[in-house]
Amino acid sequence: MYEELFIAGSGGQGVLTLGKILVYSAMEEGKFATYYPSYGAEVRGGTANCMVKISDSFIYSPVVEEPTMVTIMNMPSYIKFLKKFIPQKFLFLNTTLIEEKTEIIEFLKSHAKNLEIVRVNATEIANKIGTTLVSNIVMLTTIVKRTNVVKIDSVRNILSKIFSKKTLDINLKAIDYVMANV
Amino acid sequence: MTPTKFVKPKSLKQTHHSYCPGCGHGIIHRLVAEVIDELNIREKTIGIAPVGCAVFAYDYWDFDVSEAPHGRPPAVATGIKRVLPDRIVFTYQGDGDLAAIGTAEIIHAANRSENITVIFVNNTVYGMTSGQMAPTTLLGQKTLTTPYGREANRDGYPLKVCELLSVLDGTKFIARGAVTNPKNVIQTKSYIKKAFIKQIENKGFSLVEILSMCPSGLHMTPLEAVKWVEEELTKFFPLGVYKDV
Amino acid sequence: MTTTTKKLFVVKIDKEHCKGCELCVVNCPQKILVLTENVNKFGYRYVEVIDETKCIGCGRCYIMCPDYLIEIYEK
Amino acid sequence: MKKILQGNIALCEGAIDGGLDAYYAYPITPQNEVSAYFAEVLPKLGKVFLQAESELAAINMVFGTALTGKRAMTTSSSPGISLMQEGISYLCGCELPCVIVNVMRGGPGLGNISGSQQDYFQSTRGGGHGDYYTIVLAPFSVKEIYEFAKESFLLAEKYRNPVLIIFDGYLGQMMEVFDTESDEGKLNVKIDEPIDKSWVLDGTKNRPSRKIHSLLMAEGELEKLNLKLKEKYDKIRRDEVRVKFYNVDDAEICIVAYGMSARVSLEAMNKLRKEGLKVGLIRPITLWPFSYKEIKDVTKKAKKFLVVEMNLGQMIEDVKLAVKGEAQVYFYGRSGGSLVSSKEVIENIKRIL
Repeated sequence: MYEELFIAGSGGQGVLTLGKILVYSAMEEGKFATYYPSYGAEVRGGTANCMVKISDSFIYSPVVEEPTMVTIMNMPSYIKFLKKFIPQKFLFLNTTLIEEKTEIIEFLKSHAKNLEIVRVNATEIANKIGTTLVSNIVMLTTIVKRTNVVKIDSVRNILSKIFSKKTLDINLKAIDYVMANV
Repeated sequence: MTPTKFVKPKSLKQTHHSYCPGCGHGIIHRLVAEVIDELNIREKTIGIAPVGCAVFAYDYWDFDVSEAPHGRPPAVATGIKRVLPDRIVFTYQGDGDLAAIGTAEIIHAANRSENITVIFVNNTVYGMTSGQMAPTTLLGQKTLTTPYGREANRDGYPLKVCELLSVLDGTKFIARGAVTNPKNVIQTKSYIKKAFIKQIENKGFSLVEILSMCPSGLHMTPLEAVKWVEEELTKFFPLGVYKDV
Repeated sequence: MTTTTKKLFVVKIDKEHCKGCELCVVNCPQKILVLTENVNKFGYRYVEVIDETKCIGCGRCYIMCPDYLIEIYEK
Repeated sequence: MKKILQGNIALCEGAIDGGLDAYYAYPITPQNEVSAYFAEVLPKLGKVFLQAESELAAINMVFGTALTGKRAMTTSSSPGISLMQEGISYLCGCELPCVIVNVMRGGPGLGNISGSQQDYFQSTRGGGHGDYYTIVLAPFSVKEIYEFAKESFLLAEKYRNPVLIIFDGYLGQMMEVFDTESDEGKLNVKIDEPIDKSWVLDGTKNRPSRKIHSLLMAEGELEKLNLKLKEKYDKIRRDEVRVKFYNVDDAEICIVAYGMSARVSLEAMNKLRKEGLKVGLIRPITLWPFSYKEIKDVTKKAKKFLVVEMNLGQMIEDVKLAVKGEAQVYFYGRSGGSLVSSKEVIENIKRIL
């Protein structure tokens, strides 16, 4: 396998954490994985992003150029990144915060014939579960459920290692909800 | 024949120094050495020599001494003291080293209250490079680079280091002495001793500014230089203890 | 009654390295230090003691000598 | 054991495992994770962490700790390393061991905060004033960053000389899974004689006083030091060159690249090999001393070389010196913090062939 993921949103949406959980989970499964974040003054402007690569063999560059999957969590990122990072397989959109533009959808389809767009009401679902803070986990679970890029049990394992009990509970609740309902 | 207390301290090497006739550095070197001997700390003292006339201080003192880049002795001393906190670490700096190129280092070492002692020699002139203006040069004072006298609107004002550092919470002992006559020398020695004791007691940053003579840089005879420091310099840079907490 | 004997001091001056700055000369309360007309190997006129018996051992010459060339011993 | 670490954090862990005693630095992107990590961890280990007021102060604090024989390190990025050059020159002149890390960003001037390899000249030509060199290590993976940091203190102490570890911001920022138990990336520094510590300043108890200085005014003294340093540098040139070859035996064209450029070039090489093109890769690990002889040997078979860098042509000068006219040397580079892509490298190889 070889997947290149580009994940973008605002700093507060936990997109960097989302990426990190993915690479930790990949490591748990014995895979090669790299993670490369936006950093410094770059993240002050309202958008944060990270690049994740997961593979069965050594990964050369951590920088994503031809993503297989792109995840967009907010409107500024939707406008800013989709021209440059055109997903070849999946595009995940947080529809709570994104108002889709037909010209962007057409542009993407003309450049990626087999693209599947997965629309998730991530922020709203997170709010329903108890806090918008878990919108990244709602999105992550959707990605994992739809693509099997890593196993959901690996994600659960990693979360139990990095989160405190209280944070863990609400995040696991988010995973369970999405696995059952979305 | 029994030695009185007026014999050369152990912490000075037998070497003769190369300072000009009447230069205050020699007196100050000896005072530091005497204090170190009297406090019995020679075996654990590490000194930092500056860039300037005292650059060769490591050839004159008989304890461990290193050089440092111009202005950086407080940073070098910090690097020593942080890993060897039980050693006695001091810097010996001139007015150019401490108050011009090394202003950032001295202020931050003082503000961190690094537990070091600073011996700051102020003779208002850059001796080694042949007598240019120093940050502490008096208004109106003629130097190689202020041939018509220092002017405030062009060159700024003489920098008052003791006054400046005293307002920082990190400084624990700040005093200004002079080496112009026996009384001043004895007083200055007591300041130096107090400064080292502060360090021994882990109280934090201590500094002694010493008004000194640079007859060559001032273009005076040694005795004229003494008179000038006593009569002119001490007016602008009053002697005494500025802080002792 | 006890008789107090006057203490006698030896003033050792390293003339060869003296630079003739006179800081000792002007600070000697007994006025027994003078700058000679002779010069040492460096070409400096150097300081000598003219009447050691008058020395009171106050140490002011030692204190002021920038070249630490003066030492005082008790006889 | 598998582990995942950011390059900057691997550097910290390597330094700690290598016996770091004190760390001083001033913040600058893209290496701020290093200070943050050390600030939290070093005090718990009884080691020194201090945020300096400037890079000038930081390198001189390193100088102070190095004087005592303890293991000191500082890290920065390009503009900060420029400020440190004065101190590095003094460290070399005084023959003090320490480790300096440059997580390179784009320049000149304030440039940008993206990764680059624009400091090759500065790193390999001394950098400051005077006739000196620092040993320059260029890791290309998170594992190598860890291993190099760990062994760099030994290397520095062996020669009483600063060791510079340089890598671009991409390597510093990226996280990567690696195997902690593998021998991959180890420098295997050989210590033939016990490390000499008879010069350290730690108080003159039971021994004569010592002095450390680089000011040598007496006639001939400085030249004597320069010649002594040269002898040391010649020994380093003889014994410490490290370079890695990939498929060079039958290669008709060889890429020469280090750090992140080498990773990208490796990908390009593998893709081109699948197409049947005889491409090899030479990856210098020590940028100083440089692998002149080793590269010259490759010219027996390969007659074309492509130097790939994240600058507009710096290491290419050393490659040209190495091949001594026996092969043609081409260049491809991206500058200003841009990363070369494997696609671009492939295009350039095909253009040359």
